[in-house]
Amino acid sequence: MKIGFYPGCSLKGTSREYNESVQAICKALDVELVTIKDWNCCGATAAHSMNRALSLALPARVLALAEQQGMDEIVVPCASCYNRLSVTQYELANDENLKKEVVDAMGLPYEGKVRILNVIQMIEKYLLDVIPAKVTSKFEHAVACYYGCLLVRPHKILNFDRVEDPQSMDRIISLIGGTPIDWGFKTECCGAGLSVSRTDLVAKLSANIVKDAADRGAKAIIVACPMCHSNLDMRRPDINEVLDSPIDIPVLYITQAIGLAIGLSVEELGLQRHFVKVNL
Amino acid sequence: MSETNQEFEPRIVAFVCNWCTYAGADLAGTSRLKYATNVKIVRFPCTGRIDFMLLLKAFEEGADGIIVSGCHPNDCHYTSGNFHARRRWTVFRGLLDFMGIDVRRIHFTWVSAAEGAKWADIVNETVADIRALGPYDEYKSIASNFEKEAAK
Amino acid sequence: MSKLSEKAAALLSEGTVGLVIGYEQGTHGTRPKFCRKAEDAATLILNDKCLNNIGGYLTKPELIGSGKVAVTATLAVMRTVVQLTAEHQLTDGNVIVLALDGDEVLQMASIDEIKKWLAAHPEDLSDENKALLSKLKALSREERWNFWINEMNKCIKCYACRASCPLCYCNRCIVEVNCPQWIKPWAAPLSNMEWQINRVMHMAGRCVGCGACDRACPVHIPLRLLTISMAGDIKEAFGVASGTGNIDGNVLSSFKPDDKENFIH
Amino acid sequence: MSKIGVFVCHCGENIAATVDCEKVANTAAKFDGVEFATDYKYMCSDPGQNLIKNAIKEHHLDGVVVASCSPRMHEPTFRKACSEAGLNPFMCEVANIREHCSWVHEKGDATTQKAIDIVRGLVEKVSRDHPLESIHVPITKKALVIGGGIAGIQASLDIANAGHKVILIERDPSIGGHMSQLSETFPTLDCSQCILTPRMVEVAQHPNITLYTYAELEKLEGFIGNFKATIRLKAKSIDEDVCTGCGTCTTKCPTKKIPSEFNQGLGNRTAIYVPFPQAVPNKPVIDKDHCLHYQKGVCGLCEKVCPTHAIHFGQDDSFITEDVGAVVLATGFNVLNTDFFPEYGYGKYKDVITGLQFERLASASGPTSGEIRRPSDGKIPQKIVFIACAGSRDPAKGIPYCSKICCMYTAKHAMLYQHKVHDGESTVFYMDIRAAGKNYEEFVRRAIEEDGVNYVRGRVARVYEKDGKLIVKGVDTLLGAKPVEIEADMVVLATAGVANAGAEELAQKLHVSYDPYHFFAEAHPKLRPVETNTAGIYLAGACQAPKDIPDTVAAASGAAVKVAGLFSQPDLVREPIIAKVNRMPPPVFSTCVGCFMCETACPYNAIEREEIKDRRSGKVIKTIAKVNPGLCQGCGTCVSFCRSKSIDMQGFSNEEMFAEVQALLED
Amino acid sequence: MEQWLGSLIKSGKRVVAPVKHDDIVDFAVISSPAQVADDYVQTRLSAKQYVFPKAEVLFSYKKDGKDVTIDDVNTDEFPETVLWKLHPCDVAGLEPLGAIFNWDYKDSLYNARRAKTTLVTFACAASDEYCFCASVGGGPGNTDGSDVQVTMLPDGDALVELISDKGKALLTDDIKGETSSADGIDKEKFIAKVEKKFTVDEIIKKLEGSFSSPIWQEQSDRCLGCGACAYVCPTCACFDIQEDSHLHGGRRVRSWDSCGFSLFTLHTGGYNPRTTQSARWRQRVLHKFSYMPERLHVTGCTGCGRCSRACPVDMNLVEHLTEIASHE
Repeated sequence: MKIGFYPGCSLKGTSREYNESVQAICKALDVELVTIKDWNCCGATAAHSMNRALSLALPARVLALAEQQGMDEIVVPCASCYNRLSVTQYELANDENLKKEVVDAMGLPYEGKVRILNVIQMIEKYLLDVIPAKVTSKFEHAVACYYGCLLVRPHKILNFDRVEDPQSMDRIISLIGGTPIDWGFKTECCGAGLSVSRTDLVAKLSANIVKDAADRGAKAIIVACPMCHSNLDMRRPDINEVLDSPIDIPVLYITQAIGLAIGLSVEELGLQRHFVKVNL
Repeated sequence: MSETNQEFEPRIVAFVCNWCTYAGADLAGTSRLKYATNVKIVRFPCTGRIDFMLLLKAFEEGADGIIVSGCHPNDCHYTSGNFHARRRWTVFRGLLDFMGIDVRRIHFTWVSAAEGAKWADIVNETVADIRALGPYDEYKSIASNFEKEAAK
Repeated sequence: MSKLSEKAAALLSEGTVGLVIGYEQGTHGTRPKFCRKAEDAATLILNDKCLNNIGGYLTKPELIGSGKVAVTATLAVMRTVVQLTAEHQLTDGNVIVLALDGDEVLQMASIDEIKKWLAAHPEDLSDENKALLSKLKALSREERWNFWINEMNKCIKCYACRASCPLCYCNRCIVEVNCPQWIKPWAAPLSNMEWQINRVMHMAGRCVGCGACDRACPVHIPLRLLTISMAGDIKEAFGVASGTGNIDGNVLSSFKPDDKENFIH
Repeated sequence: MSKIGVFVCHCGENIAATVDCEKVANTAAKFDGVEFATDYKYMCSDPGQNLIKNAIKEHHLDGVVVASCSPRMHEPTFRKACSEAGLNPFMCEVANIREHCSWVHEKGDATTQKAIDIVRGLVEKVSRDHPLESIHVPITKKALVIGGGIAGIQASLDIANAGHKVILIERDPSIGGHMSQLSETFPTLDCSQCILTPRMVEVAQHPNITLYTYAELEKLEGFIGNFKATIRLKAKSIDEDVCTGCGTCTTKCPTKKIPSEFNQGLGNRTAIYVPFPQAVPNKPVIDKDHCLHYQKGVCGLCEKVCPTHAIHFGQDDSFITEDVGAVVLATGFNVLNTDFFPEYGYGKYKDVITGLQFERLASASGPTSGEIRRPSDGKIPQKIVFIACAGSRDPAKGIPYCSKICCMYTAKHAMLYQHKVHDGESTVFYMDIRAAGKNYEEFVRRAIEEDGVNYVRGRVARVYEKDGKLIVKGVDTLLGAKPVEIEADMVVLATAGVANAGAEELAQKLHVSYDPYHFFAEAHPKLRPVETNTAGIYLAGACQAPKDIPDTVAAASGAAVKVAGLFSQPDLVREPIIAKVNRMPPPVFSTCVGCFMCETACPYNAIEREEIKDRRSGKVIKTIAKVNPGLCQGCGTCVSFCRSKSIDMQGFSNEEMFAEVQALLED
Repeated sequence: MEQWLGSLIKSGKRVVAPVKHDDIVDFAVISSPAQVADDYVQTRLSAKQYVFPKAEVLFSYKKDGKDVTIDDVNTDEFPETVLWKLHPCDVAGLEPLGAIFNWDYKDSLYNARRAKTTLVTFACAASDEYCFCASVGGGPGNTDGSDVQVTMLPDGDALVELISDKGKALLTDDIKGETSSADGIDKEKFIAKVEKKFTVDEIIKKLEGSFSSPIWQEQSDRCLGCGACAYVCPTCACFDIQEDSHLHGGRRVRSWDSCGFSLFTLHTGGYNPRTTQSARWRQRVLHKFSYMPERLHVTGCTGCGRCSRACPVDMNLVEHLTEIASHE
């Protein structure tokens, strides 16, 4: 089965292990990822906080390239890219002259018919009945699934899962043998882009998340967004400073959890790259 | 109608509904708004009651322009009279235009009981438009003869 | 005897129907044929040359009596039966429709059956009509006015258009109303135009597009263009197809709150 | 028509300033058919009206045109004057030469000529008018009230006390509605049962009121004064005459775990049950869906123990029809459940409850006998949070309107909580406090100042459960949007008031229009709030929009007086400006061809089908349209639609409008 | 011939001739000889409209308040008219028409127009299956009623018979020079042949006592009840009187009517003596072939076949008449 693939900058940079785990499980579950040729950066938070036209032109170009290369569906693992591509498609579909303006700017024909899936949607759509058969060592751990903000909001545009208490990752975790815990910080903010400019705030916000997960007995936190992962994992030293006692539960991508369950190695999944040691 | 300073004085009849536009015209009166004398009002209980043949009769009797107005959609005193009227006008106007009758001379609009000023503007605006279009001789001239050429 | 004649003769001899209305060969083309006895059915024919709309006879009680009637139906006649039933002029099941599928005779006794058959055999506008329509619409307003007033000048008010139309079944037509005299009944260019405007407006959403009015006109005024143009306007403005037996009311006696209104300002 | 009188009014200076009234009168005198024309300073004054009356008598006028102000002003005045002089009032028309002429044009020939044209138009119209008699529609002096809440009770009592018979139907086993579920009521804190139960008993015992509970309206036909209601009496499986209400059956019934609707699911009830102690009628019904006998064909204990053998298994729904003259809709409202709110846990947390559930907790007849106890573990909550505007004023959730009563009952709940749990701490998150009724503001101030309820102005973003506590994450906008986090024991949502279930189907049964939120639409929001656009059908209480008890009772009495007003005359007199199908001698009978497209055009369903039968054979010759004079409101949509011009309208007939248009364009 | 026609036009008289537009040939006022149509069998409408117009004003009146002034139609204003290239069956129609318009009330308008009309007929060069003039006492070369009859000869010449003095007056001097004697030309050779199917007397005989015969129903089942046959017929003289009223005055208008219409015989009281189409068809045939011969001693049909050609449902008159002739 073939599907378009848009990695985005994070998967080539700080979250290489997310890219490795996605490639690994797709190969294992014979899903062929066809990367969009000559893809460009989606502009993420930087673009849409600086220049609206740019923040729409960049993702629009990606979608235009996908259309040109005959893709009618693409998977976008990074939550931020998924969010920007979907919002752009929505806004151009509802504003004719905006669409004209963007199409003129990028010089590529654009229809906006490509279906955009985040990694959870892709798994739910194609792999739910394939995975159980491939599970070799059950992922028997109590984990806290953390969705963050960009995966589920704005609901009107993304229309993905429940806004306040999402269940999609929880379902996948229980599918591979894990027990997702019920906790209150599933969609609370981790500090996101303030990671560099206001690390203290990120520490405080992420500390709440990590503490609540640990208090409720979670052995790991499952995420599907490079930004969430870096704040909860890379900033763990700053988090532990804020907390009265350090917490060392690891942070895994959903694709890594699946990878472990279907027997892939630590190196294939890039688990060795994490700051908080993964010793499940 | 006395053609005073040689300027063409159009004769316009207005078919209006009693609950909204007629009351709107009353309001224009009580607010002493001034508008042209060319328009004469015919009161109907509702725009649903306006028969499309009356518009043709008005042209035949010598009208140069017609205003047809009633309550805004959802305001109708009888809940749906104006909705029916709107459909009737759409179909009738399309047929007239196809047969070459000058639909620019028929001004369809909604005027509520509170829009006295809008009524005055519409009257003045329609009078100016029809004055620009000139008398509707095309229709009136053949109204009474039996052969197209031989006007008896 | 063709299969059709046999079927008609059978219906008559069994007494299921008192009358079979069909077509027979006339001086030039075909013409309506009324069979009251089995042997009358011998000369029945049904092909695409049968152009009169014999559906119009179904609303004449003095002609068809009160019993059941069979009619050999072209697609236009079927649409007529559906529309007349929707307008409470025929009771469903009282008219047996005989249709030809190749040379097989089909007997349809319910409106739903007819509707299914019509859905399977859509009839679109002929190219000639489409061409004429677009030619006319391309003209300027003055040119269209001159075109139509010239055509209307030819009219002699013989009302063959009204008589041949199956949906003109009023027992007193508006043109016979003299208090007030809506339309002057004598032949004059303007009163002829007002007569056609009224006749066509009364066809809004009802015309089954059989072209009988156009063919009946002794002075060959292209009347079908008027109903075709209006049917196009209605489809585009309200999405309602004309003459499809819409039971919850005529297009002008029903409405949607969000109907289009681009000319009301 | 040959003798028309034209009376031109100066209206002091209002008309005379720009219109030469004398010239108008003189010109009118020469019109064909005009017998007498004059002008006078004030036509609407008594001398002016006497001028008309005398002229009618003197010149035997059979038509009058008064050229004066707008007919919307003095048409009734002049028509009354004409009828007093013996002329049929509908032979009098008013020509508007003030608002539409003198006031809006400058002085000059054109203005006077326009006035003349307007008068000529109306003269031609009058000359084609016909004398019309008012329509008399017989009225059945019996009312149907649908819904047995306080609105239905109040309306029924007022109509019954006005001496008319009332049929009151309620779909639950007992009347009382939501008010019977309340503990105390704002702003006086008097117990709701104490003020409601006497009214419920009064209804049950009132000679003029016939009460059917566990009953729903199946169908309503007819029109104002002549409705025929078909009512479905759902099978109670109890013979009410024989049952004494002793309650043995309800105690013996083995299935005890059915969530009680009356207690909003907080308490349980048996399969054969009486909803609440003070229920009227105080007789049980069998809930077929949960009764073991009906479901599995076993048990039947209640039948065995019943001393008077009142239990009748296998009883079917029955139907009764009632002729009524008016219908009062009093079907009330409902509140949203907690599962409507994702941010408050999708209804998953037991201790997040609605205001109505709090009422049950606080009510002495409730599951906790009045003690405030958490549904999860029954503990008394030390910290309680009330969230106002839960769902209301929230366009994103599709409920943009304010539900009007929540601010008040939230303050009441907080006050009751503080009275019952002295050391408890209660917080109310609010956006704005809407306490606009009498003594309402004082009531809320008392809750804040005397009972120490902590009011925080801000929205609650999320509620989630942790270690048995409910973490309420809110904000205090008055302290610079400082985040507020409370570890509460219980959270009460003041959820939005919405239309009752089935409101849309009921509205369609009665051809009553309703708004996008399925509240019934009133005829006019300000001037006719208790009437609907369908003549003879009235609205009372929250079925029209969320209302507190005082407004509901007021609206119920309003609706009742409308009914009593309708029933006070011998019959219903209506203006004869209605449509009529033409009738002719046989063999044609009418030019109507029975296509009945007018039926679909009429917004009031006033078109009926009339079968013309052959007098000898009884065979139906033709079926033609007939206008019901009781229902037709005279909009004329059918008249201008009718292809064969078989329907015409009295007062605005085709001939009259045609003549008026011709006359107006006369050069 | 063109020269003669040209001079007639220049003489200021109103010259009416068959003109072809689209696919129909009809009489119209011509301004040049070129307009005259040829190679057609029959015009769609008859020339009746020039003596009995489809709509004409009987009188008009003005209202000023209560007093009314009436003014009649000034018949002098009717134009002198030459009806060029009629067929013998058109001219034959004017005789029954005139008989009805002068039966008891002498219709001044009709007679005025008739007097100012000169009839130039052309013998029929062609006929079709609808023509049956021969069966009703007429013929392709019949000259009754014509002022002048022209028979076109193959070499472009024409045999001109001047029949009435009005016809003689038509031949102006400059044209006279061009003529030569016509004896020895056998007219029959150059005109169409029309087969004789029955005689009027046979029809009259058969129609006696046929009032309640079933034949009317059999023949007229398909008749739709429009007015086409009556309006194209050269001999139908029925008219309706209507009012063209406005406030300031109006006109009384006479316009064609047809016994085929259902409401033609509707009484004010609502009773209609002829309710079925077969009764109306019977009336049409009996009026022309029974009542008129008996009362006015003229046959109400010239056999031109226009009604059969114009009928939407092919009510072919000659077919029906042959059927009647061979009935019982």
